Amino acid sequence: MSATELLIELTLMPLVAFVVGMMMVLMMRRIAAKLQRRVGPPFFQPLYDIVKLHSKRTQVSHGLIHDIGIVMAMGGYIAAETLLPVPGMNGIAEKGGIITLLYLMMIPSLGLALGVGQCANPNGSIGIARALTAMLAYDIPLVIVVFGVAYAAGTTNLIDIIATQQAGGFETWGVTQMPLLAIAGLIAMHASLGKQPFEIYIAPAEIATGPMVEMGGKYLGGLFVMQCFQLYTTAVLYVSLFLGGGTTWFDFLLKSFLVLAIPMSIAYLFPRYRTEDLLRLMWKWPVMLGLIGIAFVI
Amino acid sequence: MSSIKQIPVVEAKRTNPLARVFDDLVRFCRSRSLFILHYCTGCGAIELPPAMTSRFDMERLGIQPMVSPRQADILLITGYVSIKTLKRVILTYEQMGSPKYVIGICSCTVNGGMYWQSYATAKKLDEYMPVDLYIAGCMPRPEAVIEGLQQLMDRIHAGEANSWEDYYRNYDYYLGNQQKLFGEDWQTPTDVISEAKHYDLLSNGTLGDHTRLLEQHQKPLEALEMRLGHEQKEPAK
Amino acid sequence: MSKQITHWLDDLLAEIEGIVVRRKSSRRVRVDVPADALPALLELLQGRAGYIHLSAISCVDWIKEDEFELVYHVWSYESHSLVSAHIRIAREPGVYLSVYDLYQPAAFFERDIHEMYGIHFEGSPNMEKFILTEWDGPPPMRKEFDSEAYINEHLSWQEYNPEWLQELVAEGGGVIIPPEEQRFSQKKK
Amino acid sequence: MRPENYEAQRQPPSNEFELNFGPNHPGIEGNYALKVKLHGDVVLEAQADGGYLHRGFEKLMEQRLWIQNIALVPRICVPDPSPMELCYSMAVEQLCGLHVPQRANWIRVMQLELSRIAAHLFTFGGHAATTGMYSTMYWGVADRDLVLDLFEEFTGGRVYSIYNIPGGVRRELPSGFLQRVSETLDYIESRLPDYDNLFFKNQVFVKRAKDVGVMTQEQALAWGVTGPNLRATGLAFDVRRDDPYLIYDQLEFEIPTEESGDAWARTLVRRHELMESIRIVRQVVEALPDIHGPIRAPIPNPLAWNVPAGETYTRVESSKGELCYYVVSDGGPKPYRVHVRGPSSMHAVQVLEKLSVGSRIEDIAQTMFSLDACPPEVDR
Amino acid sequence: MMLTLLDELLLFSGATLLVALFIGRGLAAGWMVTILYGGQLLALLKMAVLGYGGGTIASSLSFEIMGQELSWRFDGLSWFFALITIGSALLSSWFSCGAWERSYIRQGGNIWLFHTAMALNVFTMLILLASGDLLSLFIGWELVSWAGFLLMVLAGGVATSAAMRYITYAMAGGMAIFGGLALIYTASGSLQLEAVTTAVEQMSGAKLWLLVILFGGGFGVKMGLMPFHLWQAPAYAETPGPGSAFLGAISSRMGLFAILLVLVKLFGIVNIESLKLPFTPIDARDLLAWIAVFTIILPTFTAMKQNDARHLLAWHGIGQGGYMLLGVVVADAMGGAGGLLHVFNHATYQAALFMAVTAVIYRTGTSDLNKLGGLVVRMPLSFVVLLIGIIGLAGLPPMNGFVSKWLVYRSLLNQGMPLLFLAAVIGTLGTILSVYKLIHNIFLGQLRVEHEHVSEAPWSMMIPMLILSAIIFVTGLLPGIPLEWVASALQTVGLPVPDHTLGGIESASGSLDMIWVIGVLFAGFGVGALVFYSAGRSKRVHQLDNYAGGHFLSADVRYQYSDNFYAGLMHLIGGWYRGSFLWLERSIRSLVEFLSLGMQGLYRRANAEFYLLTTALFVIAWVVI
Repeated sequence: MSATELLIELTLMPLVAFVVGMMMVLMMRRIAAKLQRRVGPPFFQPLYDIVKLHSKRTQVSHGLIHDIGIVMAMGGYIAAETLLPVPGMNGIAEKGGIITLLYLMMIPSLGLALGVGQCANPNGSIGIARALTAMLAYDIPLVIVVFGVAYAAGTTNLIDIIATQQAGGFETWGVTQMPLLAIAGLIAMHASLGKQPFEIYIAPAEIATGPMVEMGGKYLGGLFVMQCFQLYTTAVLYVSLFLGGGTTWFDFLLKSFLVLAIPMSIAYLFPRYRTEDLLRLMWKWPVMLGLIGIAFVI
Repeated sequence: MSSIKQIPVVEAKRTNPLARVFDDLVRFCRSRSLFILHYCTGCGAIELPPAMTSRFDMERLGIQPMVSPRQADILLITGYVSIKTLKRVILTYEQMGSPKYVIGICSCTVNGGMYWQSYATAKKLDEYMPVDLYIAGCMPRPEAVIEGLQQLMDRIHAGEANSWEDYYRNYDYYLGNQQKLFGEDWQTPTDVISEAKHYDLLSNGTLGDHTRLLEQHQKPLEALEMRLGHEQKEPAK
Repeated sequence: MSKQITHWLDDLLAEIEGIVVRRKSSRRVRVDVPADALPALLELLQGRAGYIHLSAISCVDWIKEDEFELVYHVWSYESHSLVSAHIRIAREPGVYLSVYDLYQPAAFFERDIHEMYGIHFEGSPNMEKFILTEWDGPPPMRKEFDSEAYINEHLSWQEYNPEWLQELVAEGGGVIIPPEEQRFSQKKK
Repeated sequence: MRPENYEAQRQPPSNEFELNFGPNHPGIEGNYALKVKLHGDVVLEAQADGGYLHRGFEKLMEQRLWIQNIALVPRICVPDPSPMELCYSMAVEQLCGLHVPQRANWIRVMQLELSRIAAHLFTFGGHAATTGMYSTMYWGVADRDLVLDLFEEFTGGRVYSIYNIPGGVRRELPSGFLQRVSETLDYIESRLPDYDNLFFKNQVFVKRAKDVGVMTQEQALAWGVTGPNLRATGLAFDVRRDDPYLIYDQLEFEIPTEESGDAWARTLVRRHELMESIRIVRQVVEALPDIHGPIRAPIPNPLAWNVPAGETYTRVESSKGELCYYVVSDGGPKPYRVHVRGPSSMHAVQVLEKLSVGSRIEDIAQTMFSLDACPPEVDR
Repeated sequence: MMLTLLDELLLFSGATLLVALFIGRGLAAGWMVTILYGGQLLALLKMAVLGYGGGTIASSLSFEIMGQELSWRFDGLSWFFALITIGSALLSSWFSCGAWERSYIRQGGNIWLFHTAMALNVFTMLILLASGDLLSLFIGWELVSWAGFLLMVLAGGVATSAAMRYITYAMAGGMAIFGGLALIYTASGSLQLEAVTTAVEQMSGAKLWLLVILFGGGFGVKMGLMPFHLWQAPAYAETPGPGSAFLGAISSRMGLFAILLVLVKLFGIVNIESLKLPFTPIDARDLLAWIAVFTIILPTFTAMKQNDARHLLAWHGIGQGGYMLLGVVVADAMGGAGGLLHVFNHATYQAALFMAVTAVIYRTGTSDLNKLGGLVVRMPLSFVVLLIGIIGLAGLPPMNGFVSKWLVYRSLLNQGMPLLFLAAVIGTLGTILSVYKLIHNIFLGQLRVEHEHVSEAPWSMMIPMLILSAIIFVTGLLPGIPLEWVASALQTVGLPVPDHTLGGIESASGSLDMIWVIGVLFAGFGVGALVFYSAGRSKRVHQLDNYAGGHFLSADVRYQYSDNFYAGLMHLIGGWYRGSFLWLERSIRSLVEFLSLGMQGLYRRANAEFYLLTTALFVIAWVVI
């Protein structure tokens, strides 16, 4: 592959991720609206929000780290997108593999944690403490799942993982080969999205939206962008691990949206857990399912 | 009739058509995405949940409630503001990010409403902060609130909702009224004057007798800038 | 409520000296006692008659008599009746005993009366301001506090004089009353 | 008098930190504040801070005519204003010795119970929202709006109806109104299973709300807790039954209780009360067509109405608990003294402070909303 | 006699020690010692060929004691460890010169003893690393133990008791090693390294088990493996700043070196794997792996509860040791490389972290995490160093810790060890949590009023920290550099070597190229920054201009959320901190005390016949068994 092609891919992949991510945000808000018997926001609402937030005159900052945190939050995901193969574009997926991808996906939240930390707001700090705790909760089933998939495929290279799944059609998909892992992965994915009942770190009534408390203007805008990326990355990762990636853009996007619609439809029917209940849940069922799943794989 | 002189808005110098398109886009997005601050200052707040929830669903207009003043664009003063609340309202208003809009809901914000005799409520909201829009009524129905918000959206789109600039341009006037009510040593943590400088909105009305009084009384709360110097004095033992 | 209980309550209350009992309805009893007998009365009511619920403490400022009237409303969940014990204390210095040790809800009412009337309750757990923490005027509920004067001094009103009204006035119509006349018409009489 | 202090030289060396809940906080009902001192996420000390909604009602009422105050009183409690009007009207009626016609009493009961339904729907919504369950809030508030539509139709005001006046009610019911009332009740009743599934039987919610803000019956009695909060500790006390007013002694209704005294029990009591209120309104709807007569006793010229001197203490069961008015007249055109004892003056201050201590940061909001504390009642 | 390169190095090191010993009180002593460390480093670099697959360099020094030949030599493994030792000594010593030294003296510290102890530590460690047979290994081991004790005991007070605890453990460990040596000697009649191989061949399973336990336990004590980890954290934490940086960086890795040398190189992982635990499917290698994993998890989660920055870091030092052992025990190409690379990486970031914390202590006088906060605006460079350090410690890209942990994970994945993998990840997640607490409570959050006049640490402290940060980043970007040395060390101990490039690892089952990953990451940051900074200038505000539920914040109130930082987590796992190991330690101690009391009583009371009887009984028992 020529350097130009690679460069184009590396540029396109985050861009596509952002656009699709905005549509996912829209879908999320529309699903919420439907469940709450509302109309929901207009089609371009996520874009309006992001443009508006970036165009605010006041950009209140508590210091350089506050800025850098947002940059890291956006940049980490932009980098992560290039490791996530999509139909027709592999980016640098073979250079990193899935473990690196998982680690890169942590960088945004840790960057955000730094930024929030500098805001000197106890609400934000509590939010971050809870967010990290939630990460501890859902990453354990997630790594079990990733281990299982990578072990079954014999590689950590996402391109190969997708290729093995696509080899034999539906029968070789991860979800048919490793249904238990797929279920555990879905739960872990739901938790990683931070929606109810796992929404412990936003919790407006408890800690007044936690990490977002001092974020306004482009800072909040950065978080909105990050949310687009987050939804996209999570959904696409799941599709790549269990639903055989995508051969065409159409089925790829269809799978991604459908897979994301599952946690979204559940989320608005639940209150949030307490932190320890979340931990207990995540460490019990998905871990158990995942380990049994791995036992089948090995 | 506001007693503040309207400062003539200088026409934008940009003639680049692309820039105009961009400005228009920005204004459009601003008008289509409004975050309301979740602050129930008074009894009118009871009509906001209906306006936001399933029946009237403000989200279809791009209006969402937000918790922290940093995130919000609109400060809805829902009804009377007691003096204790007014302090918080001003604090919150100054913490909000510009462009910000204030909507006075309920008659009480216009003129004290039925609490005109009350020693505890402020009567005239626009003495203390610039108000973009009043929605009168006691209390206005959700439809009226939404109608008012739509008017505000139109004005934002037209680029007319600039009351927030007025706060910086006439800070002395607003500060004076605040000092009259809260006492001379009144100070919010936000340094409005330096912000006015930051936004290039410093004008004749920004500084005056009242800001001088503020400077006498205040403990300056300058931002804690990063300091690289090593040769500072040793930590106090 | 049977007659027996009524008599029993009357007998019980008769133990207090200087008491005047008036039965207003089957469930309402008004009791007037001297100020120093109130703790004993409340103790009696709470301990022996089951009046365990302090519904409210009301304060009335009888400025002409130069007295505060404190009314303790206590309710019995057993006999379903409410006793209102009235006492009067001197306006100056305005000090009375707290009944917090008998009734915990008294803490709020006494605190409230303290900031609204300036009556100090000895032994109340918290006499700090609650509602008027940022108020430096006199206790506002006292009759001598003139809130209208205070408002005139500190606050101002919107002038309502829209163009259409001006036009109307110019044509000889419309009704324009200056705000001060409009609002304080009662006072000027 | 200054709320802020920017001039400290040192900070306390302790490991505790302070967090301000409110006044601008979604975990606080209305404009109210709770200052908490925390260690980790456990509250060590909680201090309620009210007065943000203080308007000096009691002072204002002394300055206005008896009839003018009718417009003022509902504003004391925004989510549930009707009992305020009624309580004040009853006080004036007692002072004047006015005899209220039966039909007016029945209509008043209907208004009160509809108001209770609206308030309870709102409260569930609030409690649900504090736990992150926004769908219940969206539904609850939207369904409450239908009740407000009824209010609008027969009183003219969605929220503040100003419908009860001393002597009776302000106007006759519109034609076909009772039909619409029962339709709305049918609708709300048909929604209740949905609420149950979504909210009351939701295991996550039950887990969240159980054992939060627990008070025993002894504590509740000692702290002056009333209303649903008291009933949630197992004491079946209701002013409507035990100190009846209007025509409640002619109606059939149960007093639901729960034993555990926690946030869950309190919300569950409200949910059962909602059913009882629907039952009461149905009885009224059934009986009202047969009760004829005036809706208002004649009153003197309201602008020159000197209410005879005297004092009275009226009690009403509002949706939050025991609501009392102590009204003193010196025979003049204005009340000499009106003291409003809102139920929340106990719940939002002492009880909330006491229940918060030792609880966790995530439960403060739940405690407040499950107590259904209404700050304007406290601040007045 | 020709001086070999190793002789040069040892001489240099000895000279450093002498200089510190004799002119250590002088003003410029610190600088002089530092320069000499630099000289040692140069001498070591002259042996660089060792790091790139060279053979061994013997010392011309050798003895014969009691028929045992004592010799010293350097190979790839020794060189790798020596590089870390001297590098961390150089930077720690540099750090200690100047400002820190002055404040240390002002606070009544003995700077002479400090420099001497440091130099002694380095010297003894080099001797240990150079040991050419088991006896010299043992001698070096004891020397290192006592030298470490000297450094730990420096601060006095709490440090003394921590050091006493350390030396108790170390002596017990030394006894175990001595026992092991005796076993080997009886089996093969020699203490040369080759003797072990012969001994292993001759021995029965049970004896081999005993040997593994004795050596593993003995060396494990130094490494702080479970259950011998209790001494380490307080001992390292209470050592004066640069000392703890040095100790944290390398000291306990001597245990790993010895394990590599004896258990891996001489026993061979295969032999260890053949040792089955009776009645279970577990073999000795699994046992070691599980010990490693528990060493990762438990100390990491203990670290999370620490309220003192130094203790927190020291506990992490124990936990990270687990990764090294885990990688080595997995013993495939990636695992071995990961484990050894982690030694290097850990040394860099741990030293940087301890130095950053020491800088904070230097400026504020405390390392109590509840009494700090918001210092980023006053000590931004220290913040950057700490940030880079914790990213490395947490094993996140783009710092070097990521590479070594990635290797360990990959080896576990390749070998199909899900539980170990999971446990390793849990350790990493726990590390992330606990290091965020560290950086948040020191540098982020509310700046305390009394710290408003604090300033950045002086350059004499800053430069070594920045150098370390640069190393952390560069070896993260180009892990090929240290991997080359690691490869050489792996060859020495007979472990397979992974295919490595400058940017990482080549593998058919998924490779890693840090240059790309970091390149993309920074490109992402760049794009993010472009979006972010194109959106209008920020206005900085004071920390009291903050959302507090609409309230006014005041300067006299503490708003910093620091204590019990992960309260929600602790509601679940708080009850799991039972202090079982402390309990174990205490009960063993009281048992020993009780026994010794009993012995005292015996000595005081009993008569000669009794002694005779007991001795006879013991002898009979011994013979019978």
